[in-house]
Amino acid sequence: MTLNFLMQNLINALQWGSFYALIALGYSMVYSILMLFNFAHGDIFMVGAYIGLGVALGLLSLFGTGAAAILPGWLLLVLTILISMFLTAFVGIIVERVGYRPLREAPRASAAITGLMIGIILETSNILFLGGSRLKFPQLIQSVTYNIGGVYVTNKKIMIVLVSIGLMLALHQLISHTKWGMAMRAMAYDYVVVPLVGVPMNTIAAMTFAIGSALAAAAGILFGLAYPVLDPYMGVSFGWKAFVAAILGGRGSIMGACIAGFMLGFIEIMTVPAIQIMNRLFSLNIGSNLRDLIAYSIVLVILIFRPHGLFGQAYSAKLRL
Amino acid sequence: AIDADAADTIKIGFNIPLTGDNPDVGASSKNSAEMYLKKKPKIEVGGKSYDLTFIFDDNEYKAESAVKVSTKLITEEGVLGIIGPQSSSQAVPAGDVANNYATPMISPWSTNPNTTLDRPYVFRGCFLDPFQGPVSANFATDELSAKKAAVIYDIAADYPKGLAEFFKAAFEGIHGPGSVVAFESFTTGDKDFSAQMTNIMMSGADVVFVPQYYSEVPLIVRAAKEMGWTKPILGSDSWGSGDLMGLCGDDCKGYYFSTHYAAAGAKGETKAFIDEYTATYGKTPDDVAALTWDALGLMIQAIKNTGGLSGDIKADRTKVKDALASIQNFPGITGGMTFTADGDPKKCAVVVKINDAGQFEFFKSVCPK
Amino acid sequence: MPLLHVTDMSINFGGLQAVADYHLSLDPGQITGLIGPNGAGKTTIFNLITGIYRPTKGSVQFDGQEITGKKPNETAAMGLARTFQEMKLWRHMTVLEHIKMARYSKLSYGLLGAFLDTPRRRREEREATELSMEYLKMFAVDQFADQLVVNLPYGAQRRVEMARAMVIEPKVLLLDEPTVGMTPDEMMAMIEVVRKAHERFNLAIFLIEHRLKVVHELCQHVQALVFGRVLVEGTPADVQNHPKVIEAYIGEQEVEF
Amino acid sequence: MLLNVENLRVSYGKIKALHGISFKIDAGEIVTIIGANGAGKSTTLRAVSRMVPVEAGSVMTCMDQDLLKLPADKVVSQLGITHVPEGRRLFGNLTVMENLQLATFARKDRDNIKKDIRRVFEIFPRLEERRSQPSGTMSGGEQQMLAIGRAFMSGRRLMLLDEPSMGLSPLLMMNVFQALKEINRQEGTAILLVEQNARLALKFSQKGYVLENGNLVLEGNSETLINDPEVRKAYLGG
Amino acid sequence: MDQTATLHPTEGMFLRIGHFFKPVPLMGYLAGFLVCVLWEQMAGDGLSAILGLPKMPVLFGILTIFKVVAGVVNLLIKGDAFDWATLVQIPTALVYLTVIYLVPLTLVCRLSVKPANALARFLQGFPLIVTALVQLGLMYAVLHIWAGVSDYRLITLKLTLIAVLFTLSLNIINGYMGEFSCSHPGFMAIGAYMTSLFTVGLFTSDKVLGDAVFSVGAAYLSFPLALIFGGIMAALGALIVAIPSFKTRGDYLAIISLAFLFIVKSFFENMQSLGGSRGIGGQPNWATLPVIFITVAFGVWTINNFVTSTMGKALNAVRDDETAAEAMTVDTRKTKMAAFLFGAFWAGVAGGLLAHVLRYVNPAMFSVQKLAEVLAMVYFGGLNSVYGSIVGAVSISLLGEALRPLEILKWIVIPLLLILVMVYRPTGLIAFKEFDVRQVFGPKEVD
Ligand SMILES: Nc1ncnc2c1ncn2[C@@H]1O[C@H](COP(=O)(O)OP(=O)(O)OP(=O)(O)O)[C@@H](O)[C@H]1O
Ligand SMILES: Nc1ncnc2c1ncn2[C@@H]1O[C@H](COP(=O)(O)OP(=O)(O)OP(=O)(O)O)[C@@H](O)[C@H]1O
Ligand SMILES: CC(C)C[C@H](N)C(=O)O
Ligand SMILES: [Mg+2]
Ligand SMILES: [Mg+2]
Repeated sequence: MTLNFLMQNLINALQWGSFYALIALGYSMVYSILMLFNFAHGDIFMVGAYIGLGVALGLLSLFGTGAAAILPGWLLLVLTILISMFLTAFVGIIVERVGYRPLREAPRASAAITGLMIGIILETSNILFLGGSRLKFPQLIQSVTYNIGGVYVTNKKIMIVLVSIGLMLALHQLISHTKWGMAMRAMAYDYVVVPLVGVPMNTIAAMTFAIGSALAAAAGILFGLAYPVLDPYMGVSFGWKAFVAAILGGRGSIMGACIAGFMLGFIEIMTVPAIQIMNRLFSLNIGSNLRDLIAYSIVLVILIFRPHGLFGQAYSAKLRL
Repeated sequence: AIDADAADTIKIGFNIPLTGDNPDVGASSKNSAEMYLKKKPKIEVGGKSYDLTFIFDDNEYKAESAVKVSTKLITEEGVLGIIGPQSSSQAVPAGDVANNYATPMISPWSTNPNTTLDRPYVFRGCFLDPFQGPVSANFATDELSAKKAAVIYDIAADYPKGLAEFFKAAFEGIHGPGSVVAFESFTTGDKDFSAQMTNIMMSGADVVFVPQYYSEVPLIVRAAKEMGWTKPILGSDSWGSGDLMGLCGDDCKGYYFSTHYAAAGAKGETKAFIDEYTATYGKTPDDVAALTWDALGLMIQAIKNTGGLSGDIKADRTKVKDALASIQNFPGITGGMTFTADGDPKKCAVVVKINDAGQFEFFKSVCPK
Repeated sequence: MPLLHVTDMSINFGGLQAVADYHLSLDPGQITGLIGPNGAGKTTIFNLITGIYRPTKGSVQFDGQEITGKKPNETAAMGLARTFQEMKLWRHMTVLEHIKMARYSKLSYGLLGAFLDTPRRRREEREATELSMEYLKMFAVDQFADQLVVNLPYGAQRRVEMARAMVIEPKVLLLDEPTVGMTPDEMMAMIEVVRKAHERFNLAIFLIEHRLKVVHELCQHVQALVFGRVLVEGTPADVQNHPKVIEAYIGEQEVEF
Repeated sequence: MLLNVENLRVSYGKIKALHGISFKIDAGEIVTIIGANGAGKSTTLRAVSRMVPVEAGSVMTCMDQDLLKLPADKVVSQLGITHVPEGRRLFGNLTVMENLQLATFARKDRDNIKKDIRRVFEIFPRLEERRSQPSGTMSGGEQQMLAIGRAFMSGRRLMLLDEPSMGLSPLLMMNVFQALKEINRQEGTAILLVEQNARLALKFSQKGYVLENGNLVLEGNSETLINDPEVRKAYLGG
Repeated sequence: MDQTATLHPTEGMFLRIGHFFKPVPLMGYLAGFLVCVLWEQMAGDGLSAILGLPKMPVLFGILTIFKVVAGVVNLLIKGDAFDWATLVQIPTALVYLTVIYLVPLTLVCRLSVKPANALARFLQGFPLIVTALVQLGLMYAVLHIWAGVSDYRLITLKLTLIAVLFTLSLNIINGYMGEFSCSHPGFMAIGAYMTSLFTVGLFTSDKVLGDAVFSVGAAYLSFPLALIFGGIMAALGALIVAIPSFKTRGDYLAIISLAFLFIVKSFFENMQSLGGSRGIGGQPNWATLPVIFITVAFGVWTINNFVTSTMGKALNAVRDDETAAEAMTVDTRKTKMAAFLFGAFWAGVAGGLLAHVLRYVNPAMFSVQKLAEVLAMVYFGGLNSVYGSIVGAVSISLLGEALRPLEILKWIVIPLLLILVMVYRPTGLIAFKEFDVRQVFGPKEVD
């Protein structure tokens, strides 16, 4: 049983981790550029999922479902993702404009507070407009379960993992090898002098938020496919944990954020079977409910031994207070 | 006693979650209450006519807030009695406040024993988990012929955790220790249940018991299916609220859960309530709505039974409590109710099956001995 | 036995040998200068002596005690005070608070005193204030006592930094380019301040400077550092005229533009 | 005329830093501003590069374009006015090469970029050695070279230099000034130089202004200024 | 230059009001408020009846006003029925506020300037403790009478006082030391649980913790011990964050502290012997107003002592430049340790009080939501400032209550307000202001 059992859990961990990774990527984006905790990011993820829901429903009603379908499911999905990414990017731009740009000179913590507050406003607006009930995310593509030697994998899981790895690579490329990426990193270090080398600072900041939010939208939709119950607070605890991943990876490190995201998912999922195995081996009786306790103790220990995260540089940006 | 009208008004407070993690529950309660008010804006007590006033206060689905709201309703708004909170995590602490201030409180939906225990002023409108647990265990044994069961529940929430434990005790009572082969937990807000379901799959259980809220059920059911689970799933009364079928779709069809009443195929008063509610709000009333309706009915009945109010709110509250305690066979839409000494009604549980049309179809009724 | 005695000190950063086999002996009341091109490792030597970095090799002795590996606050409390090249001041603190802070190691009222406002604490705080005011006067910045340092003119900020180091009552003062960014006037004033402090406390001073005039005015002994190694040392005049120093550091004076 | 500034007023909140100063720079000219600490020299440069807002009534034009209509990054990319700020302000997390490349962010002439980077490395060979070192770990002098190189990359009609000699060893200081002179000669780049080392600045420049407490009190030919007894007394150390 | 000439008319008004109240010492305000609350106790009910208010306004009429506003809002967005007659309650609530509070307060404050200053000056002749006790006693009297009118006021006041202590204890770390610590609700949880363990476990019979160990009549006298125990346990827990802070700063420390919060929460959820997620209820009713008032006053006093001492200022030095602090003999490890443990101690005490006010604790109370709340209080009020924390905690607590009638809209209004404050005062309302006890209690000398 053990091999199957482990493989199955590994696959579960991969899917779960890919969401942390995707959201952590968005965090890391904004974070590495403005050195800000964008605490609204989790809620932008929520907004992205809802926008995705709206777009998907719209497309479904336009192009039909079932036998009357004009477009195949996968095309609808791709369209939904692209349109929602585009729309959510604007949400990000607005959030930057309203909540962050006025605070560029302020202590970072103040901006963190604004982020938190914008998050609350997004959640509340959602309840105001949609009434707070859970909504179901439509299943654009047929779910197919493959049984590979007793290990169950769905087509969606595979897709989700591939998409997040793809996005991570693309983003890494953008950040480390393009002028835009350099400008973003430069801004993280010392935003004041960025204009002095001819870089339009506000454009870069807006771009960053736009990309980060678009990523959140993609994550939101994939999330909707995997866990089709949306609620206004879905971004909160998820957001905080992705935030942990973003920093754990090492601030400003896109790869790091992504890997840490996978790792966090891995730790969270694998503690359950690990406890099972321990119990069986040593005939103990530890509950799998200790998951958070164990997972975050691991995070804590990692940070104690790697004080700059997994892939973080040791340079210290000037803390603004 | 200040306002000229105040003497002719009876105020009832609602301590419900309008924001926070479960606004649906608050909305259903509020809907139900408003419907009641529209229908019966005045009541006769001891030959005198009173206006009913309802005060809805938001407990944000937080224990801390529930305490504040109870205090506010009692000391500030001067309510005669309180309906709510719905969830045990709020009802347990809020019950303490109500009891300390000697104000009658009915929690429509809290199934945790501690809510009313040693609190003469606190009542509830539903059965208790020590009852529901065995009902489910028996059902799994008798109807689903299960010999080994698995449970997946939220360790961080009062209700699922309590019920899971009662189920486990009852099931192991029948099939012997170790017959609950997987007892898997998660934490509020979790969305991924694949690790737990993997374990359950490997455990060889014949049935999974899922005492979870309607918002988590679809995800759990789905995770089960994705892991190749084909055996039955059994739920609890929390399934019957909110928009379970809207969220779960086909995935949930064919499963069973124990609950307070079955909307599909209801008759009489219950049907009248369901029809009116559906006409007003465009959706079938869920359990909270029905239970809130009954709790309100109980409260009003008790007020009437006092035979007349003195105008001294403190004395009146005690009178209402006494009247509540001695109510016999109140004809609620979710069943007849008589309170035990603890303030718990003896009520039957209903087991419903989710049929292929997605309706909650009456399957069986289990009454306490 | 010299007051500050460094032998064979080296450090690497990654592959870079920033300081190699460095040695120094500084007697009480002596002023020694350290010059050298940018990136030669001068500041690094300060960081090594004060304990910010730990040398990969070699030892530092102060007042007859081995201090290699001690933490900066410990070396400072022993009497090894310094200033910083880029002037590290505390943005949100007043001038007086700056100076008092340097009395930290001399306070004995402890945390309990801090929490409970004991008489002992009141006495010690009062004494620290009085002493600090004295030092502020000495460095001619007493009129700014209650202002935030960021609002002070540049020269005054430099003097505050120096006063802060002095109130530790050090035996050795390490100055990292104390006149950088100063006008000639201010530079002359700074030279006077350093000289006064030196005379009054018989202070040993170790000084990094790029302005040769300052070195000339103050130092009896100079080391020229290139690529982490001492190239030449001796009197200021000797060092300054040494062909190797000219080649690596001073250059052909007065280039025509 | 390249740059024309009239009645420039700047204040930081309640603190008035510049009280309406006027000056001119011609194409290819080297101009210096000397003054005590806090006189407002850096503020003047910041105003020209649009890093600080100026008060109403100030006039700044560059080749008949209104500078005040442009945001800071356009001043660099459209007009070629670059600013080497006080304390260098490099992007310490970027490597030497990245710092240089970033400076070409708004440039359209791809082909010339490589050539320009070569030029920078010719002027400062030390930078080429350290091309992939994060600039934050370099010594002060190395950073100063890179700061100038970075400015060179982003535009070279007018370079605003804020105390480039600060903290440099004498030899390096000479090198830097020689390099600047070369850039000025070869590219026709005009330079507005702010320096504490007034003697050096005046020797290096053709025209000078003296700034005191936010007012320009003296202007003229650098040679005349260097011999002016007042200037000698106040700024050249007797 | 004439300063007022350039001022906006309303600004001029504020200036004049400020000027009017300038010579009033704390003593004067206390006298004023004392008169107000006594006056309210006498005439409040009657006046509300005359004004046609349904009840005496509890929170200075704000609650009454927002109830009406909420009615209008619901009418506008949901078309709910709205009783237009209640509109009149807005002006009447304001009249009530004016008659009961504003007018007497203004009069008494102004009239008492001379005697109050004289008294304050007289008291200054004695040791600080005397004047402090007198004025704190007066303050307590005011609060006691104010809260005596309604239990809702009382619980609001109690929770507000606890919020003050909690906020201030976080300000030590986030404001004075400049770290972004997210672990505070965790410290509070430890305090709340441990204090409850002490009181419920030892002195009451409880389903979770079993029979009483001691059944002493004067058991409530042990409450201070219980609080201290809770505080110390919280401080011990804080070691887990304090020790990594030697090497780690900024964002990474923020994550460590956040992980700590998750760990603590998960720990209590899993401690079946402490009730697990169900929590512990039935704490004895020992957290009365005087107990809370004394504890919070003592807490504020020690925290203020700490941050004004050179030992405490070392926190600022570490925050602004750690290298410089070390070079100036500051023992940064000791400083960080002190800040974390001391802050956690008071957070723990605040938790102990909270548990005994609510008479219930469960792990869900100490979630990231609580974190957001206390962070908001700290940053809204102002960093590095005792005043700021008091203002932040009081205003957000009261606002939270006063805006209750707005229901869900409350969660749009409060965040918007906070964003505005952050935009216009990025370090908070009253940041970097020293709280000089002598000056606060002393006379106001105005020429
Ligand atoms: N923490 C570090 N990591 C890597 N390299 C370092 C570090 N600190 C200094 N260096 C390198 O060590 C060399 C010496 O630096 P140092 O700051 O001591 O020079 P300096 O002599 O003080 O120069 P300057 O006169 O410009 O201040 C430089 O090449 C610098 O890049
Ligand atoms: N960011 C700022 N905020 C407030 N005041 C400032 C700021 N920057 C400069 N000032 C003030 O403006 C005035 C002019 O400063 P500026 O930096 O332009 O002087 P400077 O001549 O460049 O001096 P230095 O030689 O020290 O660089 C000074 O009084 C200074 O205190
Ligand atoms: C389903 C829940 C909202 C109510 C549940 N019976 C409880 O006690 O918490
Ligand atoms: Mg140096
Ligand atoms: Mg300057």
